[in-house]
Amino acid sequence: MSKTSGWSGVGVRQAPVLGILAAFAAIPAMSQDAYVLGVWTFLLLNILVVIGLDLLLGYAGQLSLGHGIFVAIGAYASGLLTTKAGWSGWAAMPVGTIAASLLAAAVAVPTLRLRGYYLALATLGFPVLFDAMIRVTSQWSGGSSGVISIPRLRLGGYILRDPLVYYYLVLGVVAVVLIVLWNLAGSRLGLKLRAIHADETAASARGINVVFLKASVFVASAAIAALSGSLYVHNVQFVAPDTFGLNYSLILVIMLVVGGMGRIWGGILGVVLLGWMPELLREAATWQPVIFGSILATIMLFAPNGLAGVVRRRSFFAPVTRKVPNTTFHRDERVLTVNEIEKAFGGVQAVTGLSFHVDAGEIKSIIGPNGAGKSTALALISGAIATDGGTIKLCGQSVETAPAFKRAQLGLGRTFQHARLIPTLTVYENILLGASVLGSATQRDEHQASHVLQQVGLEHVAQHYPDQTNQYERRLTEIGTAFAGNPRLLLLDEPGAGLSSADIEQLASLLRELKANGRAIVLVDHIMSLVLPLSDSVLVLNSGMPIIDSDPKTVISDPKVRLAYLGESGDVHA
Amino acid sequence: MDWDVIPQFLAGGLAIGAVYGLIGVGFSLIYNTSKVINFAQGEFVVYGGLATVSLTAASLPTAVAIPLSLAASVVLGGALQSLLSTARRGSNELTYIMTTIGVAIAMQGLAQHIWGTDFKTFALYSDGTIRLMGATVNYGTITTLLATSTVCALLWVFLYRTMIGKAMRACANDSRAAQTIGIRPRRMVLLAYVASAGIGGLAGILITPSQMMSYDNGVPLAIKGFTAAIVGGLANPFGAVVGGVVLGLLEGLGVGLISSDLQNAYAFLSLLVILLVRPQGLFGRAAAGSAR
Amino acid sequence: MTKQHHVRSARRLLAVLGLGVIIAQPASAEEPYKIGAMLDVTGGASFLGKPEQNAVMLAVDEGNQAGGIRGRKIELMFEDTKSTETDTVLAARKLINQSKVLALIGPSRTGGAMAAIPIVNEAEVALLCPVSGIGVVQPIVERKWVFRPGQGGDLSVAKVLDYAKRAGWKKLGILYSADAYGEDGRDNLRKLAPGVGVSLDREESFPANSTDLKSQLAKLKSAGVDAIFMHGLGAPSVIVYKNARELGLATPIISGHGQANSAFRDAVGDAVIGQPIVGAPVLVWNELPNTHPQKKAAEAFVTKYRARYGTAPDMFAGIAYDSANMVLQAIRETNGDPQIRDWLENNVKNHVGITGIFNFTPQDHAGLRSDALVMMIADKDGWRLADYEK
Amino acid sequence: MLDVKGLQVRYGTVLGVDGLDLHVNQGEIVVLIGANGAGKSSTVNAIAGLVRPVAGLIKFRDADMGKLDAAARVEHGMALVIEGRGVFSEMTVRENLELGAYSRPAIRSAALRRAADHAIAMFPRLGDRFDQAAGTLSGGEQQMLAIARALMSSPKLLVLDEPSLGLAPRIVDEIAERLTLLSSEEGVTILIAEQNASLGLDIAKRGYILQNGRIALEGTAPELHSNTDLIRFYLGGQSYVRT
Repeated sequence: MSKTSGWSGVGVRQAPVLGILAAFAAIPAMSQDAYVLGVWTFLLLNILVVIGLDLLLGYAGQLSLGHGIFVAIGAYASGLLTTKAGWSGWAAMPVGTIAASLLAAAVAVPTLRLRGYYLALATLGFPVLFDAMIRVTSQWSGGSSGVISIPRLRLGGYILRDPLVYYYLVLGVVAVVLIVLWNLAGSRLGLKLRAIHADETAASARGINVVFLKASVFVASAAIAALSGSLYVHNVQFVAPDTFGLNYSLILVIMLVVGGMGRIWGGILGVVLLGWMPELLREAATWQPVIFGSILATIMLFAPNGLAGVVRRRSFFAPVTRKVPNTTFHRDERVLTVNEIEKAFGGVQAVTGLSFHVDAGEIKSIIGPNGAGKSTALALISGAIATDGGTIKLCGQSVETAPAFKRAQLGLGRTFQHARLIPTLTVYENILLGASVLGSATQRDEHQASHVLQQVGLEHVAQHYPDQTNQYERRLTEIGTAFAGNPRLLLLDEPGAGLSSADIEQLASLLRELKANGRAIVLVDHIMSLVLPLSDSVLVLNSGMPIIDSDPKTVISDPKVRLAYLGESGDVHA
Repeated sequence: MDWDVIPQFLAGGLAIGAVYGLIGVGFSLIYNTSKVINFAQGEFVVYGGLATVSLTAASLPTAVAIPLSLAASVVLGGALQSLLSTARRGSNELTYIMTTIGVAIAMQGLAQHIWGTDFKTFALYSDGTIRLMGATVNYGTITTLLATSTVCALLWVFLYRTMIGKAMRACANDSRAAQTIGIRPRRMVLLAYVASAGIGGLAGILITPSQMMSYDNGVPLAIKGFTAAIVGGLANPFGAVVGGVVLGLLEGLGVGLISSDLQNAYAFLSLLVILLVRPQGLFGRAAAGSAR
Repeated sequence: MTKQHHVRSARRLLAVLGLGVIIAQPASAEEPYKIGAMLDVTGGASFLGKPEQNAVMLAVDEGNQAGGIRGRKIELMFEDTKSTETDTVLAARKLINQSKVLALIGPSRTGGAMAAIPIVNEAEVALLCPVSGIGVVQPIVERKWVFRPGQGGDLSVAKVLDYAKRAGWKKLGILYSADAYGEDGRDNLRKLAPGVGVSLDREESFPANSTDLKSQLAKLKSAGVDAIFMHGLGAPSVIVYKNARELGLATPIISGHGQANSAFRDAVGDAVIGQPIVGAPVLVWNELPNTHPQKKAAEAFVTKYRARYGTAPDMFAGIAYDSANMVLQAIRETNGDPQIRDWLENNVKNHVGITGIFNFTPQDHAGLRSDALVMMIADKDGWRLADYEK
Repeated sequence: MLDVKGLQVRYGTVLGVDGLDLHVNQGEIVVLIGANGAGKSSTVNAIAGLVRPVAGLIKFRDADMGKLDAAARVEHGMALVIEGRGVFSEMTVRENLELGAYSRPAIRSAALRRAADHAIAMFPRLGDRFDQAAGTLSGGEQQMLAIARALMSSPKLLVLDEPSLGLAPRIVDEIAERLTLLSSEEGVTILIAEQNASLGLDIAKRGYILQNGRIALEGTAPELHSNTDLIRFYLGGQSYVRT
């Protein structure tokens, strides 16, 4: 990364995380009491798990209710390999981490295909299954009584026994993981995860392999949790099956959501606050669960985004000024060929026998009354829904069975009827996400995104979040996001809806510019003042069937078109 | 293996399965009307059971104590709904789940104060058994099965034969459209909470005499009931009952034929299998879209 | 709120902020002797921890009413371990490092005790744990600082085997809870049964949330055992008896000492009548022959406990009470660790407590023998001492 | 009968409806024509109480609707058929119709049956499907069911949001015919929000053309019919009248 790429102030960007780490490093200066250090060590170990969980839940939006067992796997791997097989703790650590990763991958593959909280359901029973597994293998796993006399870690001949030394060891591990995750969260990968969290369909349309990313994040968070378990077990020297059971798993999630997920420091805040809360509530003694539960419910009701959610996220990314030349594509190349595609929803034929093609530098408009199947046609071409039949060729490749993100990577950009921007990303970040469609993390993307930002004239709102912009700006952001990845083909679903005539005029000139540098555009819109002057050809759909595909003049004078628009008594004359 | 003990395994599974099913019905009713997974559902079971223990211990006849306990559960259900309805904008499935977990923790803590930590029981039916197809079935099991069937029948009549029940289904189907014909979704949601709490309380009253009840039984019961609802299909309250029975039978057979070490694992193994092959549950409609 | 209270709160807050050490004051001669108790007062094992806490408080208050030790007060520093290992570790560290206690009592479960062992070993503070597992004091070279002053699973199993031999039962089955307590009982039975010529023919377990154990009982029955040893905790142990009666099971079911408390007896009702149970003499103190060494002590303890807390104490309360008294005596005789540990190891000889006669040696920190348990038979109201014990 | 003044509906920062005035007189059929996103749905949803406007007055039968929720407005005699029909797909046609009378709890079962018979007489196709789940009906049948269900509450004002959406012209004509009958024979006042200008203008007495959340044009049906701007509105041309 060069200095021009938004990393210009590495110090500034890393400042929050370095500040957090410095604060933790200073704690022993205030007290070296073994108890106090012990509490902070446990809190750091929890922080390690929670920031990994945050990556999964806060960024990728996937809930794991049994995350404690990954900690348990790390703990057991270290505990058993050191006590039963005589391994060194350092050697056992990666074994636990790998075991946890493998289990996570095995669970991720089936459950993360599905949308919603299926991972939460699948992981809910983990603590119970783990407990049962430990018990049936009690001959070598220690059963319910747990694993005892686990040796401490050694460095050469030195045993890491001193609480102060162990505190700094754990802090060192936390520091490494924290810095990696912090930069990851602030990288384009972080943007992609937030996009998945907000809208999986929109994320796929931007070339993001949603399932793979969700699974990777789950595996990573499991590995981090196992690491925490290893470090725990060499400190406490004992582990039992219920040490990291359901209660622990729930508390992890509680600490994260109370602190505020999707914000690394939110998780840290949650761990520290809830970790010290019992101490503050000592007078309340047995009322602690009541107070704890009430606080959790209250925070969730009144600050659904947790304590950190009160402050808006600050973006790491700012537009850069250097210009990049427009990518120009060869004209007259066939970009899209649609042949006889079909789609029915529960007996209703939404699209029937639709065929057309678009060349580079051509704008093809699809018009038709509401419910004619226009949006369905776009969804079929982009891969958001599967076709029932027919073929689709994109730049010569058959794509009818390819997932949406593959089609996006092959050069298909699209907008949605109702702008589907990622609300948790700024305007610039949304466009940058679109520019990173191929998954590359090069500076080129940032230059490209900045350039697109200029092209659509949104520099003044670059650092605004979508809800801080107006409808026109959002529409332009959406279009900018779609073509920032330099797609060969752009599918635009009603870009003019709700815009003023002046806005529409500007939109038209933007589309002309895109056409001029050789992009193929499929435009769906009702606004004829946008469609007719711009289009090379117009296809009219009615009740899912194409009724005419010709040049604009021919189309508007066709009686069938008037019939479709104005009903059977299409005898209205100008 | 001694095959003639299999009916005994099944009978044991059926009894607890029916209770899981009743708890699952509560999850289903609330989820369908308000899209909230209510993890405090198990606490209604605990409060229903323990309230009856206290009331009968205060020498109230069970015929009085049970309706009073049910009334208390119903009030708690209404209170929970009122609490959740104060949620701020930006709340989503997750924050509602966490809120109900918070409520469950607080209710459990409160239960500990009210009833202490010992497990408790009261007498509802006389001790006694009948032989049924090679199994010894106690009156508790028979009462539980009868009560579950009655609840199912009443629920069916309510949902399919009364206007207000139909309105509740309409609300679950399309709450916007329901508003346009004069249905107030908030009332339906309140009704769902009240009904779920009542059914949960009843489940508690049913199991306390034979299985004891203590302040911390709520979470494990909630998880089993929730699993039953998922297995049966969250969209269908009767599916939850079937799901519960399936879980119970699997547990009974698993303990009997495989190993009692894994008793709790069978339910979750079956949950994993269901999630793999039929994510919408046995009786759910295919609502879960596949991410492409 | 008193001024003292505010000072305490402020110090606690500062401790929270990591400033605890700055204002920690050096111990002066007038300072009270501090002993620490860390018990499972909340969480899964609260049914053990709560009576234990009551009993320790009773012992300390009695000590203070008697004028303290050498004119100095005894202060009980208490931490709740919430029935988790992590909180047990923290509680132990806190009591040792911050409260500077002279000795520790607790926690209530074997698992928690296991987690605390490395800490007391490193800090060299004596730990008396009222738990069941023998593993907390064996191997003794690694458990030098730990004492188990109660009736463990090993003693309970030995007592049951003795009873089985008297009754002429050759084949036993075990039904145990799927937790550390239950598995400890199973392991002890596996280990000890062959030595007395009894076979262990069938093992069945149940998780803590079991609601129906007829399947397990049916399998035990079909294995043709002479008697079933039930070594478990919680509500399922009640259900076992109800289920057994429903099945018309004629096989006797012998309870381990996990059931020797009033919660079990109240819940199980008539279903247990006639069944044998292993328990501490304190439960049937009024039936003990006058010559029984525990009779007087138990009577006094039960009376005081009942007067203060309104319920009868169980065996675990008795163990905790004995532990506290042994710690107080050790402090009286010595002046802090390591002398306390050494004193306990060498000077607890035929110490008559509530729960038994204690003997610690450098080789054995388990303290009691199986004569510290009695066999009881359930009747309509409670338990009666088995005839042969009288 | 219905009088809307200065209506504003906002979604986040976007104004969906921006100062709209319209009125519907007793017995009239009025059509509100507009393209997607023009604000038709927002307007009718605000009238029916499904969305809360940020400003404006809605008077219906001389009562201010501002404080009333959707259900209360139904009780007051207003029925909305929402865009996309909103039939209860998992319930039978019979149950859908019964629920239409939910706002009239006092209605006896005989009266309920009469009302249902009446509704079915209007849309005979529904009679054959009486015990079928509404989700299994065709789009046209669902639209008919939605209208029939709305009629079960004996509304004084029937509001329809895009009744022609996704339907074949033949079905659209059938529905238009029924609505005309409903108005002429039973005196039900009707407000239709439509993109399909023909359906609206064929049966309506008056119409409004909506653009960007404002009334761009208003007039009687014949006036609008002969207005070139309307054609431009659909089939191109650089500008059309904005008021």
